[in-house]
Amino acid sequence: MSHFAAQLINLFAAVILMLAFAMISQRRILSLIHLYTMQGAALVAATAVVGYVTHQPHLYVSAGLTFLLKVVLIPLLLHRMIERLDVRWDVEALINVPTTMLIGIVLVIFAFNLALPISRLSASIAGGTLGIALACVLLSFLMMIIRSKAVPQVIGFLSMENGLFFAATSATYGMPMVVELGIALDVLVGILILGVFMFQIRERFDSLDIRHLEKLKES
Amino acid sequence: MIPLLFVLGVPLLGSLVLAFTGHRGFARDINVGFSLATFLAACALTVVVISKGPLLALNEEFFIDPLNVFLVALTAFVGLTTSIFSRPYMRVEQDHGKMTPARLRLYHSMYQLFSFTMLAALTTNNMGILWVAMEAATLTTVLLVSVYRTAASLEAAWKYFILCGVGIALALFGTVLLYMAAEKILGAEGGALLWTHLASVKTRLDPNIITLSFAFLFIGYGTKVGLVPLHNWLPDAHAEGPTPVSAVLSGLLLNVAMYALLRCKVLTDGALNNALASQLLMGFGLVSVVVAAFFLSRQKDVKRMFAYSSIEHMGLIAFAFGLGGPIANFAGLLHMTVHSLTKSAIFFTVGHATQKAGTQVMSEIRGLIKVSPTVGWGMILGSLAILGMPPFGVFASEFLILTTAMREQPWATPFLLLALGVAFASVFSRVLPMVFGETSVRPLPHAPALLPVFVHLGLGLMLGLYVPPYLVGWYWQAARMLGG
Amino acid sequence: MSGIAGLSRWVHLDWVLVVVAGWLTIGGLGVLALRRLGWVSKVLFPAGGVFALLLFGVAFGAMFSTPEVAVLPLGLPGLPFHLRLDPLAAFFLMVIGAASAGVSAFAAGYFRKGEGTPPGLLCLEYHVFLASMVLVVLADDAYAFMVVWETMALSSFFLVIANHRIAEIRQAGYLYLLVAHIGAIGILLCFGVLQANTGDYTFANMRAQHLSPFWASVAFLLALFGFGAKAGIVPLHVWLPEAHPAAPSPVSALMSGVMLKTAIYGLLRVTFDLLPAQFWWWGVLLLALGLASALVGVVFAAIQVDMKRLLAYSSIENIGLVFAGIGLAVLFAAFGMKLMAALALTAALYHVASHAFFKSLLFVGTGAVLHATGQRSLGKLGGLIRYMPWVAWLTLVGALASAGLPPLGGFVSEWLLLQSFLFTPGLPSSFLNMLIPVVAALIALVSALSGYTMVKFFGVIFLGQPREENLAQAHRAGPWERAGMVWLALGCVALGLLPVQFIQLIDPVTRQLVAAGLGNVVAASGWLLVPVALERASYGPVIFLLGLAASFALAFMIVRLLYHGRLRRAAPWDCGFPWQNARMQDTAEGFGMPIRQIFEPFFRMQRELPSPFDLEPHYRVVVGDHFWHWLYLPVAAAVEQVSRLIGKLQQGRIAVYLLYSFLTLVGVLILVMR
Amino acid sequence: MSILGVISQLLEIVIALSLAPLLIGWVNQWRAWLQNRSAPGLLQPYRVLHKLFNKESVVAERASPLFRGAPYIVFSCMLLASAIIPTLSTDLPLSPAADAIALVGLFALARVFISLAAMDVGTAFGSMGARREMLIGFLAEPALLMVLFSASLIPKSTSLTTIVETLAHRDLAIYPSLAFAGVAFTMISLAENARIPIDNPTTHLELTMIHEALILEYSGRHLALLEWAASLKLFAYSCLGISLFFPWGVAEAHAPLALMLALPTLLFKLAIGGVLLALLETASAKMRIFRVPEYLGTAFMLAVIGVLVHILLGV
Repeated sequence: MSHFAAQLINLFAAVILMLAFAMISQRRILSLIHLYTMQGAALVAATAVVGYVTHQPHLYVSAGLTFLLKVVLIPLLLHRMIERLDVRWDVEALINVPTTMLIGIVLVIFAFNLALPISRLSASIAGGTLGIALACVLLSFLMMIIRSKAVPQVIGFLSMENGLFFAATSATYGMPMVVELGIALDVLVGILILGVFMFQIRERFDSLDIRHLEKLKES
Repeated sequence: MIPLLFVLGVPLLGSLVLAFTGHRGFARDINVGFSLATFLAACALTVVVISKGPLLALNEEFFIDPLNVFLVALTAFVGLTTSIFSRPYMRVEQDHGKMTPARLRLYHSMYQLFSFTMLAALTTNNMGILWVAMEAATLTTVLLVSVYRTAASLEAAWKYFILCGVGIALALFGTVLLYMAAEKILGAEGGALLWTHLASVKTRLDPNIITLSFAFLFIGYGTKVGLVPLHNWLPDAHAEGPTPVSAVLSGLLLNVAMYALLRCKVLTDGALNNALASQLLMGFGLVSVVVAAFFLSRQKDVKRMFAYSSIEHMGLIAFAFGLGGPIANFAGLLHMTVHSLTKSAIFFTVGHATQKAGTQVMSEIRGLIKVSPTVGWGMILGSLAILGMPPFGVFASEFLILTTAMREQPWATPFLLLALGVAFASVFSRVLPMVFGETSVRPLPHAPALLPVFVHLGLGLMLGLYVPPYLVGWYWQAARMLGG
Repeated sequence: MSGIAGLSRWVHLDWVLVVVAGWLTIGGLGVLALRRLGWVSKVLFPAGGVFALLLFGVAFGAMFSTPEVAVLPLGLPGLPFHLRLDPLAAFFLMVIGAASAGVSAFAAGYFRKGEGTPPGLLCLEYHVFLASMVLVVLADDAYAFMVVWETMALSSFFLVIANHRIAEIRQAGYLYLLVAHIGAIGILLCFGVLQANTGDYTFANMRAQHLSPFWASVAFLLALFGFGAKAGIVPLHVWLPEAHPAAPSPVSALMSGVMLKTAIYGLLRVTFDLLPAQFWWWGVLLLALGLASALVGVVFAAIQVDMKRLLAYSSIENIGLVFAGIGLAVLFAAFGMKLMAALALTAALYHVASHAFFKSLLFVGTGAVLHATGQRSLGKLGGLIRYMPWVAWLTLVGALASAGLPPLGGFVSEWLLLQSFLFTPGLPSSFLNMLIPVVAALIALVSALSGYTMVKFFGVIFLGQPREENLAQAHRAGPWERAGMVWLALGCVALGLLPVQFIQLIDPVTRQLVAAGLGNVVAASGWLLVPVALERASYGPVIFLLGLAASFALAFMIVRLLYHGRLRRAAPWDCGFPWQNARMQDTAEGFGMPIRQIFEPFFRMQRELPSPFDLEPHYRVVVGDHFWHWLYLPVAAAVEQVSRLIGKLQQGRIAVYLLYSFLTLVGVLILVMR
Repeated sequence: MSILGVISQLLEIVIALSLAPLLIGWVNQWRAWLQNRSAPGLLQPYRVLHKLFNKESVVAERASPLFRGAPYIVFSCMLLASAIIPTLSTDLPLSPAADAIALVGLFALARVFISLAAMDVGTAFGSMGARREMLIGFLAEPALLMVLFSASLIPKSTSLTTIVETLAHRDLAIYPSLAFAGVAFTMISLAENARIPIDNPTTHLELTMIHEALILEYSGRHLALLEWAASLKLFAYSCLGISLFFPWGVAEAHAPLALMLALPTLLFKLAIGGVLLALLETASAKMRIFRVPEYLGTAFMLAVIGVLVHILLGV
């Protein structure tokens, strides 16, 4: 049973990782948001399964919270935002896709190697997931680096948060409740502030290309 | 217990109140009032801790020991003086039309919220909450930095947000790993993230996980500390925000981040009995000192320059804690104190100076001493103090750090010598003409609040010549707790 | 311990502290009366002078008493300020007290018109400066030493930029404080080595440590760097001729006459007192640096056209001589030749004392001239002996002493120094024996050159015809100024005439440092100065002076008795060219020309020679210092270069910043996962 | 000090005072003969001094007391110098007061004062002369010091009497260092006494004169004193050279007979020296002022080499 569950969790983990890759390669903001939503969904599912296996009710709560936040609220906000700012098309990335993919693969291997010693002695049902979570974090990081517009950067930031959540749930059956709440609050506030910012940036520079934000420098 | 509630409650309440009344004329005074109340509460808390020893409260969610109680007191104090300083400053900004009522509301309310988050971060016993508070502090300061809504301030705030957000996220990963390591021993109940519990079992934590987790925590909180090369947000954020914010950023937030780092270092040292944490701190500290010194030598904007000086000093502090040993730890704590006092004092004078001159470009600020001698003397003395001139306190800690390093890590001293020399040359060559010589600046309608400046400098001077015994007690206990 | 119970039980140290406290109080009073010039100059400065005299007396008493210690409740936790008054300290206290007494008296008359900074503030800085110098000498732990050392630098810096409206003065002050600070860091690291990781910074503990030769040498080199930077040793001297002239004259006097000596003190303290043993190559290094400084100093002094700069360079020269003496002492001490070491050390200390007097005297003299005429450039002075005779004659005393002429103070130290050189053959290393005579020759050359310089200095300022019309209005120096100068001049004369007595004063110091002294030998032969033995060398300044006076009188008698005293005043002979005017006298440049020619390689000259055809020909020569171009500018350029490179790290792109974080993360992960 | 010492001291002073002008006269006579001119009388210098003393002295209006005092100071310096140089006896009460270094200092003192006096009136020539005098001085002084050093290294003493005693009364030893020192000393004393090839004592051609330019403003008794001082200086230098390099016949302490003998010996040696000086002056031509540094630098180097040689051979 738990064996099956473990496989299930590993499956979700794989899905999340795959979505992260998809995000890197994806160019259209709209579909980026969709991918992000899916990732959130997968995360929710994973959390729920873990909760079911380990009989930990507070994981259900956390799953619900995540659902609200990452599957409903944030995607909604993002959709609103891009409609208001009408930035649907985002073609330019700083590095072309294949290269990015290669780097991504290297990162995944690196992450797995890092997590290996830990996974080996991790008592939790799906030890391998930590490596995947780490890989997600690194991939989202990469995405933030290579995207030259504000919105994708933010999405990268959020998916990084997803990776973290996944690590928290899969590796440790979730953080203590109070922490979870705090984190969720922070994320929410953060995304709100980011939204406000993007409007302001937009009205200042009438573009969301963060290459406008390169005035402050040493030279 | 009760004072603790006040320490945390007063600023929270203040932020609520000011969120509505922050634009009124009396808001400035309310701001000061709340800060004063916080400071008094902090003093009470300090007294309690000194008399009764470390304090656990609210089913162990909060923990006050010598290490953080003096930071709490310091934070409350600088918060108070900064609020005093910001009264005339904000009035002038209003006159110049840079602050609309809405922004004033935001500013005042966020100012209180910011001090709340810092105090929470300092007093909490829960590594998770510590992370939450740090993130919250980031968010509030992002709003404070961007309060002018100018292009530059937006850019600065954006960079600040993204870089620190990412950094903090990594710190969260580290925290998760820490929890993962802890729950094997402490069980999945809430206790597993409480620092006191962790510290009690730190030797049994799994080294592999802790190593990985410290790496992430180091990068995460190190970003907030402003260690090179994670520092890039810092000069922008300092230079573009309102000066009171620069003062608290340099004087307090960096300290809090360093505090978080120290808490993690203690656990890590306990878990893996090797010098990993120390080496990381020492290496990054040294790099920060040197690089920041060279950055200093090419600054044109006064606030930016002193921001880099903050990076340099944070590097020095990190180096000191990396050195370890009772003397170096003591020196590091002392340096945290005097740096935040002196640096905030400098920012006060800089704030007045820039308002007088109407620019932050140093080459256009001349002969302050002629227009208002007090500001001029404040700036020159402050700069000399921050550059490590006795008898100011910064020198005391630098003395201890350098002399210890000379025998512990001789290889590092040439770099320190070089860096300190370059820093002195750069900063002093710019401050001197700003203060002396023929003047270009005009007096202001509102008298500047220079009491904070000279109180801070006076305290810095005192710490250079005479450290009160109870303070010494704190420092020594704290140093011991850091595993001296 | 200093018992503060009943004046009877007060020891010398307590009185010294009283002096310090007094000075600080005076400074405070000055701040209270910020702009009341009369009160500050006519009451506070004389009071400071009185305290200086008190200090002089106390230190004199302390020379022969056992070391006294005290602990002030200041400083770091576990490290209060330790103070110690031993012969070495007492000697330098004497110098400080004596010199500053004269300077303070002069200053009372000097600050008549405000010099940018309000007089009250000047008074504060001035007296803090004095107090910090005293404490430097007293300090007995590293922290106290560093604090007062830097306070000294800081207060003198503010004094230097007293007239901060002038950009050059600000620049000079900046350079000064920069070099001082970097040097201070060097000293700090030296203490870091000396405390040998015990965490105990008292000098007592440092004395107890036994350092390995390597660490001892490191400590010595760091100390040499730090104190050399303060003393203005080549190549760290460039700040000195900028900063000393920039200050108000009494301050220049203190800086050149007294503050430089604190650097000497520090070097002696570290080399002989704190370090267990000396190595011979330290001595060679000191000798080489000392001679280089002496030569560079005097050669540059000879070509200066600004009277205060001239004196500043001559300070470099004198400090160089002192260093040479110390180097010789180290050499002897390293080879265990105690008595010779004592001789060399005595010479050095004697020169310290006499330089303190004559250099302060000369500087305040230039101060009086500056006030009377408003001119600093030698090219615009001349003939002042007729308008300000007091200043002229007193300055002459200083000039002769500085030129190292018998029977004045400068000569005695030079004499002792040469004596100690003469006795060197007998060192175990033949290479050193070959080195010594060359060194002696150089020292002789330097002293002769200083004679040249002083003739130029005095002659161009005070003799000849006034080179400007307004000089005729030059007013005489006031009573305070005269009093100060008289005191200092008396010092020069006394040092010249009573070497035996003064060497007996120095004796305890040398006994403390090299465990040998000349006191007994010298005392044995009465008024005659006999360092070793009568048949080896002897010098009797008093007899010398009497001989001169006698033959003077004799000549006078002969002339007046056998002949007459008729005298007729007439116009000077114009060599048949009746249109001679003041401009035809030798200018300062002209007087320096031979030196410029002979020592050409020392200078970096840019000439502007007029072509024979242009109608208003003008000649210009700018003389620069090689060290500036070879050492300082390259360093500055290197820093500039590096910072430009580092600046490229941060060119504003958030993606790049994120990349930094990312790479750092990956790097650290790889690092920790090894 | 013995009574004999006092006597010999006084004797020395008297002899110096009285014979110095004679030496000048002697040298001038020989120069004249060598340049086959008809020579002035041997006593000519005395007549000149007498005449000058009788004249009233004319002083520039601007002149300060320094100007009038300088001749006396210079004169007394030279007198003291010739008093402490052991020519007749090595038992001189005054000589402990000033050793070799002090002797150099004494000459320097005189030089400084005469130069200052020359600058006092403020004529173009006065200051020019002062500069040139000091130029020669700062090169000659260390050289002379080195010469004395190489001599004083032999007995390890700077006291002139000890040196002379050792040189005179130790069984004859050859000191190669003294050879160098001797040459250097000759060159120096030519320069110091304003002799050809450095300076021409008889010239008044403005651009070439050095010593004459210094005393251009002096007249009457002041000039007389200066001339007398100059002759004393020459006398002192000659005596110094003699007692360093040909010291034989100088009386030791408590040897009245030797003292009796010492005087004729000295006179004989002085006579020879004078002739040699005249010869040198006739044989050589005056050099340009700008070549003086090279000349004196050579002397300086020779003297230093002398010292080095002494240490090298370790004699």
